[in-house]
Amino acid sequence: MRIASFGIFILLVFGCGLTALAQDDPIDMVESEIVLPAPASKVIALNHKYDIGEILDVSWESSTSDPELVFGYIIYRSEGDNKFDSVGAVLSKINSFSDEELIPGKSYNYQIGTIGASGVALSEPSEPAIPDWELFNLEMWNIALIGFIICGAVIAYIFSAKAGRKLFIRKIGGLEALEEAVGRATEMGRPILFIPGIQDMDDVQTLAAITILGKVARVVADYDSKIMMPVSRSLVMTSARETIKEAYLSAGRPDAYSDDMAYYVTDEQFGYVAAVNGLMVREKPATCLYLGAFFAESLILSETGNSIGAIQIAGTARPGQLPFFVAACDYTLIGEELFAASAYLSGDPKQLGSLKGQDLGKVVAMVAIVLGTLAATLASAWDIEIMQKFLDNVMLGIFSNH
Amino acid sequence: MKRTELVVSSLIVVALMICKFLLPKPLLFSPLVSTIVTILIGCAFLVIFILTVKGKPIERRIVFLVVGIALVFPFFMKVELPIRISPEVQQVYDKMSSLPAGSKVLAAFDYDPPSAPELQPMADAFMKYAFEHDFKVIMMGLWPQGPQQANQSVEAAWAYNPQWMPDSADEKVYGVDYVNLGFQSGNEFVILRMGESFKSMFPADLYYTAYDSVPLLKNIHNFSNIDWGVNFSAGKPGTVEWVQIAVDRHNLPMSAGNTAVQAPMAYPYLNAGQLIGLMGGMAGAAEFEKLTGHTGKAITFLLSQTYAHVAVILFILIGNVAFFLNKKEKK
Amino acid sequence: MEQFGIWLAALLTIGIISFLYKDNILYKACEAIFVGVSAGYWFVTYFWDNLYRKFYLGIQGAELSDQIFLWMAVALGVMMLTRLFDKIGWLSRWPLAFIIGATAGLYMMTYFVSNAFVQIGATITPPPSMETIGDKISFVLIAIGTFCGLIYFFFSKEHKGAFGGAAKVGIWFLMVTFGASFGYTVMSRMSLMLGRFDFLFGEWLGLIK
Amino acid sequence: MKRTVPLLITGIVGTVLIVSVLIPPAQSLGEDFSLFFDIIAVFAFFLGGGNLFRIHLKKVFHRKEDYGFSIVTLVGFLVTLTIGLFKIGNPEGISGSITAAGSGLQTIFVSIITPLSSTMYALLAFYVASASYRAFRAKNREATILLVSAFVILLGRTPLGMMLTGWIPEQFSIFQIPNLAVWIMNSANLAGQRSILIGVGLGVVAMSLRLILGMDRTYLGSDK
Repeated sequence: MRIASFGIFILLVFGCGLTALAQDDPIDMVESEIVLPAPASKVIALNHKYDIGEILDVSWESSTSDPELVFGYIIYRSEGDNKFDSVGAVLSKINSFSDEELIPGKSYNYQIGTIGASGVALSEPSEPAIPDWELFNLEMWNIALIGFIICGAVIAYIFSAKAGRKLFIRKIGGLEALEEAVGRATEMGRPILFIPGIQDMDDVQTLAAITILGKVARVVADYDSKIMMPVSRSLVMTSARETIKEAYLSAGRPDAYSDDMAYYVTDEQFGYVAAVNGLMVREKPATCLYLGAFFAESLILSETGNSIGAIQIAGTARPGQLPFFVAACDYTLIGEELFAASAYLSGDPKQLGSLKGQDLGKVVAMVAIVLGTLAATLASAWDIEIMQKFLDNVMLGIFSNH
Repeated sequence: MKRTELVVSSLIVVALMICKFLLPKPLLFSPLVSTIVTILIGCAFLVIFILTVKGKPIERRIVFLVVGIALVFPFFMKVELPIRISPEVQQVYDKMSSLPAGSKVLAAFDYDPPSAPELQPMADAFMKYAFEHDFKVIMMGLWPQGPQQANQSVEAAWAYNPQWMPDSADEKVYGVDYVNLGFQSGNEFVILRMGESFKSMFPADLYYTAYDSVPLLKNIHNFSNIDWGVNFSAGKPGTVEWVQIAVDRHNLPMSAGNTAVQAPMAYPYLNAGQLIGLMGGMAGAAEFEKLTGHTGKAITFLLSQTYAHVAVILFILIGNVAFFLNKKEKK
Repeated sequence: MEQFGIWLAALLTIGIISFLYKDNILYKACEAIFVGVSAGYWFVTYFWDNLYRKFYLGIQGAELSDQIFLWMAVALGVMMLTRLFDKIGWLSRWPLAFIIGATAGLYMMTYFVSNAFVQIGATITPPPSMETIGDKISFVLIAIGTFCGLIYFFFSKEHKGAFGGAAKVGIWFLMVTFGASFGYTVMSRMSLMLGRFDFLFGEWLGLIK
Repeated sequence: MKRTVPLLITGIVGTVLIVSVLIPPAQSLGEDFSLFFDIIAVFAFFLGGGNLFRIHLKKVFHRKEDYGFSIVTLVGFLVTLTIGLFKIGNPEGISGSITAAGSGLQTIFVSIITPLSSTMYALLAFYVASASYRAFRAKNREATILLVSAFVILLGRTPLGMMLTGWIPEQFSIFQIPNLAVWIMNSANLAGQRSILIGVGLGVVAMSLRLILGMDRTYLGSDK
């Protein structure tokens, strides 16, 4: 959607250039003896679906001289009074245009000018069209449907857990190790380092890190260990403080809490890394947790942590950084496990229920993959047409992003 | 500060000062010294291997030191690497050398300083060749730092032949022999609009001179006035976008230089004939330097990079061989 | 002046590299400069880009509804500052709740569509060339790998029996992925340092031609 | 009041933004949010930056260990702030772009921040080597697969790959390391990536729902 509107914007800008060109030319046009290119034909304007009633889609049949004698097309618009103004232009070989920022409910018609070396040839005007708006984007029915199923499953499982049904969740190694790692730091009398990635609160991985922080800080408070949390965004600092404070309060030790546990360093990626590296070798934390969005710093941090002999647990959803964590850390939460961690650690049946719902989503994905691949393979190996139809119309119909 | 720390730091300072004020510039090892250094690095690996097998893995600082040495020492070696010219780089050179003097060449610099070690040598060699053969060069960038990199390559050409500097005998006049259009935001849309008119995207050059006042640009309206395009690219927007728009829509003959990471993505276009040749990574740059005869940093860098790559591969191998030998013994 | 710049940059470069040996005064100094200067730099960008350009210039001559909208953002921002006062500090949770709710809502859909949805679609879309037997094998292999990978992530069943076997295959695929991205980046990292060494030994010390 | 209102805010805002994807008139809400976020972030910086200032000032005041470096940080912070906020040395004056060439802030960026951050980034070259030596061992089946795949890709991207396996005849060219590397990237690697991405997509859905439904609410602090 965004790309589309950007493209249109550029074409509009383009149009200004071309229009200027066209307006400079009329004198040449009259004087020259050369014939004009054939005009475009069958100009049609249609309401753009699923917008807020500001767009009309104009299309036409290319000039027969296209592309040899044609530079491009100018789009002229009239508000029903036969006074046509140029609103944009496109290159040759293109035969559609989206006119944006119209007034909903008003009637417009269009005319296409074909630009040749010697001038502009005008087409017949189109029938009038009215931009209209729709309340629901029906094109996204598939996303709504699958989304509804999965969200519904998550919520249904949450309620069934609330009603007291026992739900089984397997053990996740990295998360089981978490408490042990905090315990070890306590025994050694050394602090725990918590790095929530380098992104701000508008990244879901940071959100996941903050929800996990709540559980970790609770264990830290119970064990009476020390937590250090340098962060690279001010908003993350604020949220982290609230979270840690709450954990200490619910552990019944509000006096042990201090605002200095979470503090802002700098937004600059490598400046932050430089400071954390220094902190690590000076304070020698016994446990380092890297949970959130990480980039190139993943290996710098985890190698430094390794050099001071810390237990390291990492988690991120970025596939490009996972191998570095896998290589240098003791445990790594891979993608989905990062988001499941806080529910798992809470042990609260309702939250565990949401993990069950997530699993149902996986079942949907797996069934889709099996059916889709089977259909595609049968279709291509034995030319079974019905399979091809099933794949194209049903499977790809559902799993396509409009 | 502890004693060892003091000793180490003073040693480093002394070494650096010797480098700065006493050593001949540029510093070059004789073939004998180069061989000895290489053998010493080899011996270091042998020692590391033996120690690791014995169950005494070396400290990370030794690893760092070895990598550092592997990166730095080749700078000063004069080793002739057997550089085999690959067909795709030959293609670039063939196209370039077929152009007559006065040809108008568009050079797009789409990279930033972190990728410069790989791409700058290509750009430098190109610029030297272009000045030597009197091409008219139009430089631009789709990356903000691109135009600065372009200027660096001009400076490299000046350093190669001071006669090209301003107010010299054979001066290359800015605005007549070359021009830097600067950076324009908008990624592929910049190329799209340049297809219609360069001026619409670059109303003025990097130094705020109006497009029409630059003599070189007088008769250049769009890609159809350009004889050859070359793109130095480290990612997106880069070669792929140039091919899709400038080559496919406007038939601009074009070659490209890519970072090693980026190059695989450009190969399909090379195979389909949309790109006339491709220089990939440091190796591609070194081949290009060899072809143009303007040996520069790529050949030096290539040696460093090769040494460092071999070092990493050796480290992985040593770690694993030692691990297996130890496991066998335990059994 | 230019020489001063080069010497300064050289000193800072050496300071950071020296950390590889051990933590030391020079590194600490570089770190202190880095943190102070970059924090200042970021605030300046925040100030001019967000507060001045987006807010101050945004309300100039804007329609009333847009003005109210921008003022609301500022109101939430000011509420953030109530943390400084104990009594009304709880007000700062409102903007926080707003941000968390919005991030969760917005990215829930984005991730759902562009991660889950599109990837499932891509897995079952045959590649444009399904000519050779190799293409077909790749297509099926990708599907099997994705399937087993998902089994590995399953939470509500123990990894035992056939299910455990599939999960194991899933891990193998993940390991190939990790290996591939490691191998892919390792080599390009080397040229980063080349650039710095080139600066030190070339531009600063003048030892390289 | 102290917890209910924020919970309601999270719930309502979250729900509205989820539904907005399906409703054309509400589709621009996402962009509006990022504007909101940018403005709130400035105010948050007063807390963050202020805290940075306070911590270092405290260190200097109490003459804590290494307080000299805190002075350096404070000076760097204040000098940059002054130069940036008043646009000192900006050739275009106070209305110019903050990154205008030749401005004081740009000079600081080029001569201090750039060398520092590019060197910090470049340290990766060393860490990659030490991680390769220490961690990449074929300890078990999983680690072996990781190692082999890494090694094939790594060799495939250097001339070494071609040198080692260039002799393999054309009909088995898939076993030439560079080709093998391309094949791994495009098949097995893709499968792993996809399962991670699909999992992440579903994980985000469940986590967001927990936050929006107010089940996970530690970030809101306590009632007191």
